[in-house]
Amino acid sequence: MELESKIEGLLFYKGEDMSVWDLAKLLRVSPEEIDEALNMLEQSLKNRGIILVRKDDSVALGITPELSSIIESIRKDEITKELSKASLETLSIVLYKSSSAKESAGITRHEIDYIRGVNSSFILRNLLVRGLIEKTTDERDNRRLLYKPTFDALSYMGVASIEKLPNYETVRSQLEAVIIGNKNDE
Amino acid sequence: MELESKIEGLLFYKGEDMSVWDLAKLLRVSPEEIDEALNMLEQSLKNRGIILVRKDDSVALGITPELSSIIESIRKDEITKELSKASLETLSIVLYKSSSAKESAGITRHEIDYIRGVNSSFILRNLLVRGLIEKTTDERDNRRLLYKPTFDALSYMGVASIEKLPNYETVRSQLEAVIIGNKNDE
Amino acid sequence: MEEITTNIYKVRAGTFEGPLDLLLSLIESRKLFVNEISLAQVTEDYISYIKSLSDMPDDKRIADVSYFILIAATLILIKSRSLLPNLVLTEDEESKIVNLEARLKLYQIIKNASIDVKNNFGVKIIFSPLERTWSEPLFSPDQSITIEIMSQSILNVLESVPKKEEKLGVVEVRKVINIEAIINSLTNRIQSAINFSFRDFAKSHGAEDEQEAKVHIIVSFLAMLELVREGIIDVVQNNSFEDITISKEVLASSDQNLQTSN
Repeated sequence: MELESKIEGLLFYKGEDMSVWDLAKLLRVSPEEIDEALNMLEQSLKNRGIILVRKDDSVALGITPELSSIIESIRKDEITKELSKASLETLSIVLYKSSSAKESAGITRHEIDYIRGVNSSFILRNLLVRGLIEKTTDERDNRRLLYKPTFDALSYMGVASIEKLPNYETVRSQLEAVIIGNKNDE
Repeated sequence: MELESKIEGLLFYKGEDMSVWDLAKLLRVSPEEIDEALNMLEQSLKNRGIILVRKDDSVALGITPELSSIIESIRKDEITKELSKASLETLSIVLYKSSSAKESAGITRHEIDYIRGVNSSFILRNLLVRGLIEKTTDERDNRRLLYKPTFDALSYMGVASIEKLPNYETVRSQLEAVIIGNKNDE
Repeated sequence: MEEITTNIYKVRAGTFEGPLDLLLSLIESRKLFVNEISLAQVTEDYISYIKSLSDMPDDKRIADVSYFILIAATLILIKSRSLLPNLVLTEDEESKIVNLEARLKLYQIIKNASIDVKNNFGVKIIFSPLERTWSEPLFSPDQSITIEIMSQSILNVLESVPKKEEKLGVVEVRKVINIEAIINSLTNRIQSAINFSFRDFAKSHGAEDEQEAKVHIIVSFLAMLELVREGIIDVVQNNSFEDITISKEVLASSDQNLQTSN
């Protein structure tokens, strides 16, 4: 049995995201082999009812966004789609500013406050409770708290990875340009 | 999008049996068309990690039997792993919010999320799998899902009555106050 | 889409997320680019907006007034430079101006991106599967499930719930001095003395600490600019290192100042 099929089965069983590392351990292969198999799985799932969602070092299976409205009609619980102006701004910062590259993933509250010009702690808490962002500690400095988008945030946006967000590349390069042009900030 | 892919997506979402008739109704096609698409789906899933399980007029997706030993080990890990601080805190919320009085028993996931300030779905899932908490529907509103500690968990701790937990009254009223504060925010 | 644009451009008290939001809206409503010139042009609108905030009753006033005031300080630097051509700014002041421009550009990029987020959020969702019921739950406690640990855990939980004030973002809102009151006081002083030092004036409010002193200076400066605009006083700064001198005014010259700056 192919590695990609094994991964598919495990993700199906779990029903939530799994890290590349966990998959490698369970399937007794290297993380690189998992990565490669994930790329193939992604291809195999094209035009199927299931889609592979990837974020940082984790993957999950979700239902293709084409089925979104049918699933909404059979769901028991209501889905809150409303975001206040402040939540929308803050979520956008976390989505576009936290790159998917491992070493620079996440953004601090200080950086968010700096961009918005106001204190964002209340809004961040709301987004955490709604499961749209998550809080982690910086691997290199565990006193630094970093905010990142969750799998749910990508799911609500209907994208399988951060890079597929609308105008992602453009927004990223615009942000880079301002930040590089103003190196002496803060 | 092909009918077979739509069926796959729906079955994947449900994770349990669906009848051919239900699928036909949801996808607005005839049961015959569903049957035909199921045959094709069965073919497409050959050599994959997921298989189609058909029984009488029902279908479901299942995991290929080749993965059963790995899945056994995942499950074992899920139920034997040491409970994290976050898990214990979540369990304590469910415990203190429950009551021996039937009508006020249980807490919703949203309430737990709000009290903890983060999304708790994965933790709750694990507590469910371990039989420490259980999910019921609110008798007054069957769209509301409520979490409660299991009988097993209570007897393991030697709790004869919830009301006898240390600081029960104070904690309970503080929890209520937080939950009411949340409702006022919305 | 149309609804969004009209909403953003309407300048009304209490409708802005913060100072950058307000500033950007003022600039965009004039169809200007973000730069020092456009910032100078919208300074007065910005200040009158803050004034409308400080006139609001306490309970309606937004918690973030202090953030608005902080940005005002930089705007005043920019405005002063356009009003007083011989004003030389320190390196620190220069970098504050550059910084504000950059922040505003960052904010603008995010603001535009947030329109995309708004238009796509929840429209086509990639749903996660429902909770799996592969097998019956198997009761598997661990040794940490005890009454002692549970009662300690719940206390930890309650301790980390944010307090009501924190939640509203009213962490520490300094009472901002009423700009109107300062204008009145300034007018009185002008009537009694022809020349007096701005620094003395700002000091005379008896600030309790450095932070507060800064707020006083800013608010005083705002008030002064307001008077300049109304043609009541003239601001003269003889030398960049000297204090700004306020004197009773020759009406015509301040009008001119204002025209060149606008």
